[in-house]
Amino acid sequence: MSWIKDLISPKTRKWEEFYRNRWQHDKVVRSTHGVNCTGGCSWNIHVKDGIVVWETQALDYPILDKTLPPYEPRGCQRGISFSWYLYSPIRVKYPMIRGALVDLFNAEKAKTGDALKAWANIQANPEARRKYQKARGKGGFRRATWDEAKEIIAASNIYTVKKYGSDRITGFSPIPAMSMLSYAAGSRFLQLMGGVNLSFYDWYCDLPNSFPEIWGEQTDVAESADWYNSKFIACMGANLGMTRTPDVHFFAESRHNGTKTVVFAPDFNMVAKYADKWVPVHAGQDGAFWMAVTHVILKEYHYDKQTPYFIDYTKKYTDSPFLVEVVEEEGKLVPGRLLRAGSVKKYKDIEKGEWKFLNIDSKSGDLVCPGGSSGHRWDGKDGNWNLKFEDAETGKAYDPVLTLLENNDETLQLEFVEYGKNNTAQRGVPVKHIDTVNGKVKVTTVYDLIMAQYGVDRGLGGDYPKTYDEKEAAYTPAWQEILTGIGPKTVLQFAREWARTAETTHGKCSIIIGAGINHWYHNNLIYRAGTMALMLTGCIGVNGGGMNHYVGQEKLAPSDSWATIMSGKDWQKGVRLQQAPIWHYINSNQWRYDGNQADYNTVPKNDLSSMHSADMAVKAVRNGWMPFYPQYNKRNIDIVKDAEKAGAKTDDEIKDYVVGQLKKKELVHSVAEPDEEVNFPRVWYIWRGNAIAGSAKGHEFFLKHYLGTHNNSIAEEVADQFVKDIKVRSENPEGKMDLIVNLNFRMDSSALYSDIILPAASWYEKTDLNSTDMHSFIHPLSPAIAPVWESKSDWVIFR
Amino acid sequence: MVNVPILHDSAGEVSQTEVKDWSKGECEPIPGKTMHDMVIVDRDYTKIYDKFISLGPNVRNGLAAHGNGYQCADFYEKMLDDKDHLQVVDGKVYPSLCEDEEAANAVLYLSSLTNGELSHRAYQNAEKRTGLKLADISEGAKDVRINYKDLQAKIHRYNQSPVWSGLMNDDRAYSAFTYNVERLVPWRTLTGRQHFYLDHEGYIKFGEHLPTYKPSPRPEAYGELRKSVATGRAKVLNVLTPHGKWHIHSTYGDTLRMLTLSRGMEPCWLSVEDAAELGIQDNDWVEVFNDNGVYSTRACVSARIPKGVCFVYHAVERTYSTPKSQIRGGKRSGMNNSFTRVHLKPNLMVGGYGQFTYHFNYWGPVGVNRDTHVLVQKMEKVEF
Amino acid sequence: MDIRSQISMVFHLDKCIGCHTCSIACKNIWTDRKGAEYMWWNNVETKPGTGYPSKWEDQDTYKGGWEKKGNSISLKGAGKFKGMKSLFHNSNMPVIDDYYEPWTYKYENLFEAKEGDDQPIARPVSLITGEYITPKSGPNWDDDLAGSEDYAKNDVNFKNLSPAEQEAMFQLERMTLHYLPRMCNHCLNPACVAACPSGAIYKRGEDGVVLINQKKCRAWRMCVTACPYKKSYYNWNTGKSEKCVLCYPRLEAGQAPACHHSCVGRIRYIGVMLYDADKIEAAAASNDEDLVQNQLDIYVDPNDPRVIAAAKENGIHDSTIECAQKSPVYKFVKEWGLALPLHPEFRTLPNLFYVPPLLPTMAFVNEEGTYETTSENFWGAIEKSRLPMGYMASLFSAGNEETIKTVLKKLMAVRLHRREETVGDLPKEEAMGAMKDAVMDKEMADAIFRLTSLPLFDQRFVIPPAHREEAMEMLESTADVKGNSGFGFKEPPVRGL
Amino acid sequence: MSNNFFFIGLPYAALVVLLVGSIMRYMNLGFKISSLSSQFLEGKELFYGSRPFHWGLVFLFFGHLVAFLFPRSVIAWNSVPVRLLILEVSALGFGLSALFGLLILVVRRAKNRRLIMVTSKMDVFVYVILFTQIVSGLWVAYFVRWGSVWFPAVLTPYLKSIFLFDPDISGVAALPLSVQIHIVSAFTLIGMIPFTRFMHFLVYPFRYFYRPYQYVIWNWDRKKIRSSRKLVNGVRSKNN
Repeated sequence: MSWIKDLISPKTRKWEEFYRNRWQHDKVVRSTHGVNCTGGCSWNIHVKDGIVVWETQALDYPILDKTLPPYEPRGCQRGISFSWYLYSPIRVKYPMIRGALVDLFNAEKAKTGDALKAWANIQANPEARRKYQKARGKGGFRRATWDEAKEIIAASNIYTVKKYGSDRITGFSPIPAMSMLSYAAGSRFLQLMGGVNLSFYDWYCDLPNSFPEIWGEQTDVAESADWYNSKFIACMGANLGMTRTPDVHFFAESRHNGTKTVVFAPDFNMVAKYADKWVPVHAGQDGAFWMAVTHVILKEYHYDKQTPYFIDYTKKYTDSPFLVEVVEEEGKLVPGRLLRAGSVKKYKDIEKGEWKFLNIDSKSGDLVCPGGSSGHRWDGKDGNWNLKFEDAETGKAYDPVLTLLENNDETLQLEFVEYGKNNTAQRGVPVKHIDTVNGKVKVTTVYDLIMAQYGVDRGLGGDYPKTYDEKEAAYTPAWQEILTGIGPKTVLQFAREWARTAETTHGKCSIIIGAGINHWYHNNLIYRAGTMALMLTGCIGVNGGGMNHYVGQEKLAPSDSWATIMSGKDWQKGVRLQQAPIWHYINSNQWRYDGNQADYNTVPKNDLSSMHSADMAVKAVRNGWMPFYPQYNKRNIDIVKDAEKAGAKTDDEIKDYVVGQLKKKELVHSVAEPDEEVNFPRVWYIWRGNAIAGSAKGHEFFLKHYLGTHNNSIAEEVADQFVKDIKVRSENPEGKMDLIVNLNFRMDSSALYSDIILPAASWYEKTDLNSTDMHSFIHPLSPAIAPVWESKSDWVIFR
Repeated sequence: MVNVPILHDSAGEVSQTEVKDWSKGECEPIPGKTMHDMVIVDRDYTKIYDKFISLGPNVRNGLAAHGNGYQCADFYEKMLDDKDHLQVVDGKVYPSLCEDEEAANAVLYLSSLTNGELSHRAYQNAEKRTGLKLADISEGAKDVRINYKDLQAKIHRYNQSPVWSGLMNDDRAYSAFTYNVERLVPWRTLTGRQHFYLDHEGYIKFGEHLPTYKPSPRPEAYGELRKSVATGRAKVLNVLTPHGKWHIHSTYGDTLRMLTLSRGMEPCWLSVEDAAELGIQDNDWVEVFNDNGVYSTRACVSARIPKGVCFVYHAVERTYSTPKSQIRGGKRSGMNNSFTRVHLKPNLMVGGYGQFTYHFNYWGPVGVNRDTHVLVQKMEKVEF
Repeated sequence: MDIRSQISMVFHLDKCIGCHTCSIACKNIWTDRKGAEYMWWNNVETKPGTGYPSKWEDQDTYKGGWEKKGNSISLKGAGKFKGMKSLFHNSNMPVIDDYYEPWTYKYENLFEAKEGDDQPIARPVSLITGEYITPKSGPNWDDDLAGSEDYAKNDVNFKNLSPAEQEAMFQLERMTLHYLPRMCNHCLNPACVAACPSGAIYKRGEDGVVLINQKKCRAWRMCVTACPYKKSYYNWNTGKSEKCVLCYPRLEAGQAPACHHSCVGRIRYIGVMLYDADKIEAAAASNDEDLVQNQLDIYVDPNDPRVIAAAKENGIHDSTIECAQKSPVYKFVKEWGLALPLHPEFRTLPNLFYVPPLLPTMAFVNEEGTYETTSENFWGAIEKSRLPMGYMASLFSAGNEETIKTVLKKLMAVRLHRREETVGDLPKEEAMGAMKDAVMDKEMADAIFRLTSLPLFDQRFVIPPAHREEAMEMLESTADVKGNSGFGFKEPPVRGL
Repeated sequence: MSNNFFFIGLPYAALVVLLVGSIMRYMNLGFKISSLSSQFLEGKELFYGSRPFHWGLVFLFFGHLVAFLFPRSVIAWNSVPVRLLILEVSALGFGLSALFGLLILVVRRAKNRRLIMVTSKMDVFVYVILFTQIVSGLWVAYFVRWGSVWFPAVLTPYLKSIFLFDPDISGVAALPLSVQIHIVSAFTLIGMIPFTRFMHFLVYPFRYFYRPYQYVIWNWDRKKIRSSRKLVNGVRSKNN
């Protein structure tokens, strides 16, 4: 018998239509997913018989540089599951209102015949208020009509504006880039009404504070195709396989193009699998590893060998050559402020002299004032805000001195503190004497301070480590071992390979970093530690280099036009954009459970560093550092009316009046008295996000203090021992919010705990735009089908 | 009256050289300088709808982002030529934003990223500010106009624009700050350079002026385990809540697909050593709790997890598979944010100085949560 | 020579993310319905682990695949007499609990719950019985578990490792995991076809896709037993077995199968292989150590004039031969020798080939008791890769470790060559030596690099035209088909009485 | 009258329905022909039910068939009492085996929720008819003994008469009620074949034993040039 039996029978195979029929569909529409995943993937939505049946990835990405892998296909296991939601039993199909509330409202409305009065009566009756607040999250939803839902919402808005002011109406929606029009819809509505937008990037802990610190930039990172250009990738706190699923192929593909990959993660995770080396640093201790890496780089590639590329780069693009005053504090010499151009004779009359800074020219030894500083940006003159090696005031070319090592007036022993093992060291720093209008000052360069801070012994005397093996001396490879659990040899090999690659390729080493790092209390320091290694090896601003932070889909590409539309600035100035972490910390009363940060934050002792965070927030609001809405313990319109009554005519006079009231403490910032009823936030719109659960740091406190429903917290109040400025009321208010409105396509935890749920169109049912950090395309969200059941797009709902 | 903090990319960057508090009498309160500013706004509550659906006239004054601006009045006028997409407010005509697609097209038409002429103008402006030659970057793309239908038809790469710091000429991959490095455009910082040294007075006082290392807050000082009492064998673990494989935050986590491919819920991952110590087997029910709250789930025991930490991939929904807590009196147990509480890092609130100035989502303390510690113990009784 | 054409696949495991997008692409289109909900025609497993269905690789239990009998082979657990005598009850057949009981949630409760004193909840309920259940297993239950007592320790591939090697897989310094996406192998010697009493399972002549005729299947379920990969599934609702159809409706339209299309790690390749069907029986009956090589020998060079002539003789379409010449699979499998079959010892001659993964370098504990990961050379030696060579050999080469080493050396040589080209910071002899060692020149290294790193969609998927018109012509006028296509009434796949 | 109905009408109706019904079902509803195995949902108890049940029935079926086809041989075999006893006892044994199996199958199906979900009304009917058939068979075997002796004498002629379209029911009309029930239930069973899972024994895969292992199906013969006018099913183009 032969092995194979052949049969020619098209009839036998006619059954194959069984599966062929399934594949047939009626149309394919391009859309994407408005979810904060950073993927920003283009999808083909397949429609059959008038319903969405499945989705497949689009393939028509433009090819970038031919030497780069293409973007296709993009889209992960989560995205490809989205069509499940459309017709699933968790879909919100109709407006829903909590029964306890709707009963009260209808009863009051029947009594008064007026929605606004009905709402006012409910709010005036503590028992009634308590009744529906306690029911939050506990079932009892009723299907409502759009008209019923809108009536209650409108009544609550008008009531709040009239009684307390519009800044008691708040909205939370995260990450506009994922569906920017839907975001803009609610925010335009709120801002035109005088309401408040809560920020999200910082609240989600996605904002890397080190970016503003180092670059004055919220976040700016490489698109994922650029990973491929990198020749050495250190990945930390970012589980690329999990969270950059459509991008990780660039990482894998770069390996086969000769790139080395090192993954830092406490656990062996999806991306560790891709690593050439997996370095399981103790959770949260990555900063120590990088401090040691930079120690080695500075010693071997900046001092022992002055790598030309590194030195040039550092000089040109960093603040290294800028002069810093050495000051005396409690008998010790420490680094102080940058030397201001306006403080030396040569530049004392220049515009904004206190915001311009100084270098020393290596040829002449003279002080120079390079352009590009914030003083140059805001001095009203054009043309001198640049990085040219030119004295912006005189136009003369110069070459900055990076270190005073060879040209100094003396070496001083400055004090440096290492917080890890709590060691204080006196280390020699080269210093020059400069004559200023305030007398002689001693200065050094930022570069010299960095060398001293990292403990690079350049023969200046003091407590410098002599070898890499010194365990107590900051920041040697041996020092980091106990903190990270990683041996010093690993640090050494890493640092040398890193520097060698950067030197050979002129900066093609990169760090991919994410939430795993950014969510630590000291995230900014850990980021800075890694960024130092990048900057010192010239890896920033280079293809294949970069501090590539991906946490949250923050890049709203067309932000210039969008920002105006979302904030209603096309009609009016003055927007209320609130820093959410402070807002929640204060309003959800979490500050009352917080001890003094000085007890868990490692800080030197002084007036500022010993403040409770709540007091710091009050200070920040007063000083104009941070916003806070509600603004005052009085309706804003009434304040203006009072000012006018008092004779104020112009805007400036009104402002003067307010300043006077504040000084006299007749008027108090809401942030300073958050527990007074007049300062409660009242109405909360939540759309495109899971504000009560998924993103609610301190969720149980939200349930308690915002919602007034059951919670499982047993936390103890401790703040009253520490706070000085913020007023602590003896009772701790619960259930501050009058109404919570949630726009949603699914019954998530926030919807479950809201008073009113409005059925929102999903991502295959509306028109919108989407952009991301991960690539340079803008994708549409498109209505493959009309919004299902009674749902509507966010734009239409807020309209 | 709208309070406005001192803003980034504004002259407010050069307002406070030192930390002084007017409320303590250390200086005079000067709006916009030593304290926040105030803006007086006229708001007609009967016109909100009309304004919502039409694009207001202030667009004529130009648009900007990240300190880079351009004029676009002519494009605004052109929008008014499109008679099919107009709104009338108080007898005046405005471009319509009534429909979703009109809003989409307004964004695309007026953005330097999708309108090449506007990108070019933005670079020309940057040339003026910096005294550098920059407008050549956008020269070739002046004719680009991308609208919503274009995006549906095919995938478009957007223009480069000074709003963003990467150069994208010649199909080059976007990498941040290449514009600064290659074109010598300053960073928007105090010195215009990348900062090693942060000399804000607040930073010096908090000891973060130089790059440094600071240890994570210790759980006893953090104070989230003061009142919690274990009722069985329990252990204090550092709970990490990384992004998970089966959800994007909480979305998708409740889909049948993701729940089927995972374990039907978000488990608590434990190391083999810790699990053994606690008498917990893979798939046992456990409670993860501290003073803030409790999350009840099942254990996932694996050698890939190091000792001393446990993982609960965020963000859990409390809508499915969550039993009642045994440790907190039998009410429905919460989710991963139940054991978190906000701790703000104060030096991230400083402002009024260079890059340390407020902008929405740009500056301020962040909602950290990695330093959270919990007790983990086996759950003997499971009730829904 | 009996030359036939076969659609074959390569999965580059070094690039696999383990994301399961492939699995869901498939599920959405093919198995999102009653009776099929537990089926994952395409699934992804974490290795080490027990997989889905649990311990599917253990043929002592499931008796799948073929066994060598002298110069020939016979089915291990199914077959003519063995199969027929267990028709009334098949002891080797997995039951649903070996997979998992599919479940959903009472989501409605969140909407419908009356106001109460606690939060309502959506509890899991069985998709079969509708009763409350607590899921205890799933299609991916040991996902990312790696070193775990309950799963990894029961990995069948551990059986040839020494106890020390096994223990090492649970130490932080040495542990690892990688992913294994699996689907039907559309084998050259399919055990399911051989085991089907009804003759419902067949290979398609033109492309080798293995299908279960849904009209002819009688639920004897011998395919479920016979398939050693457990990629034939019984639909408990319709009473029909089903399996991966390689998305033939998409293939016929020139599209890649949904799982391939959606592979966001870009690990997948598809292409035509020409093979000599006369060699099947002998190759399948090879000794274990020769299995891989003898299977590879079945595939013939599509550029060889004799092969082309023989192919034409067998009526293989010119367009198919052209595709075979461009086949990325041929390059990976034959030209470069980088891709290997999964468990060749099952002797079904699978057509899905895997490039084994390079894994992180092993680490060690230093004298201070802390973790060190350093290496003498830039990337670390292959021998010091975290996964024991024996484990990999158990998966891909029927235990032949040399085969695995050769592949990994080649992968590393390509990396070294590219490092030399793009950076040049390593000693020149390192790259040259590695290439020499891997018997590879620069052209080949570049070609491997390009197809690994830079391929565009149509380079990864070279799909032969289906020439459906020729098939239609047999039964009705193609012009009629054009006009009639899609008209008529469709029957839902409802269970018989 | 009722005898005519039960022993003439019913058998013919059953046979016609069997013939026409199963052919039609096979041709038109191929998808719905399946043994509808439930081993996948429950495998352990099935072992104790299915095997004795099926093997019991298989032997009984062939026993009846042999008795029908070769009545003389059976009679000859039975001429020795020991042989008769062996035959009768083993038949009883198979009957008991089938009953035992069926009871397990029924209990298994009734108590297992998964199986209830895949149990149709026709399945219940199948159980009832099988139960009737087996119990009546056992009843006959015990109370109307030596069936293998009287079957060739009484039933074979009756069945033969049916198949020869010359029905003679005189013999069966005189049989005890239990035997009549057994016969009626048998024909009912036959008639129900096209409408129940009984279909599966009509498609028993005998061909499997003599086909090669690998099975390849082509849509067309590529070596031949085909005339578009010569369609396989003889249908010509209606268009153009």
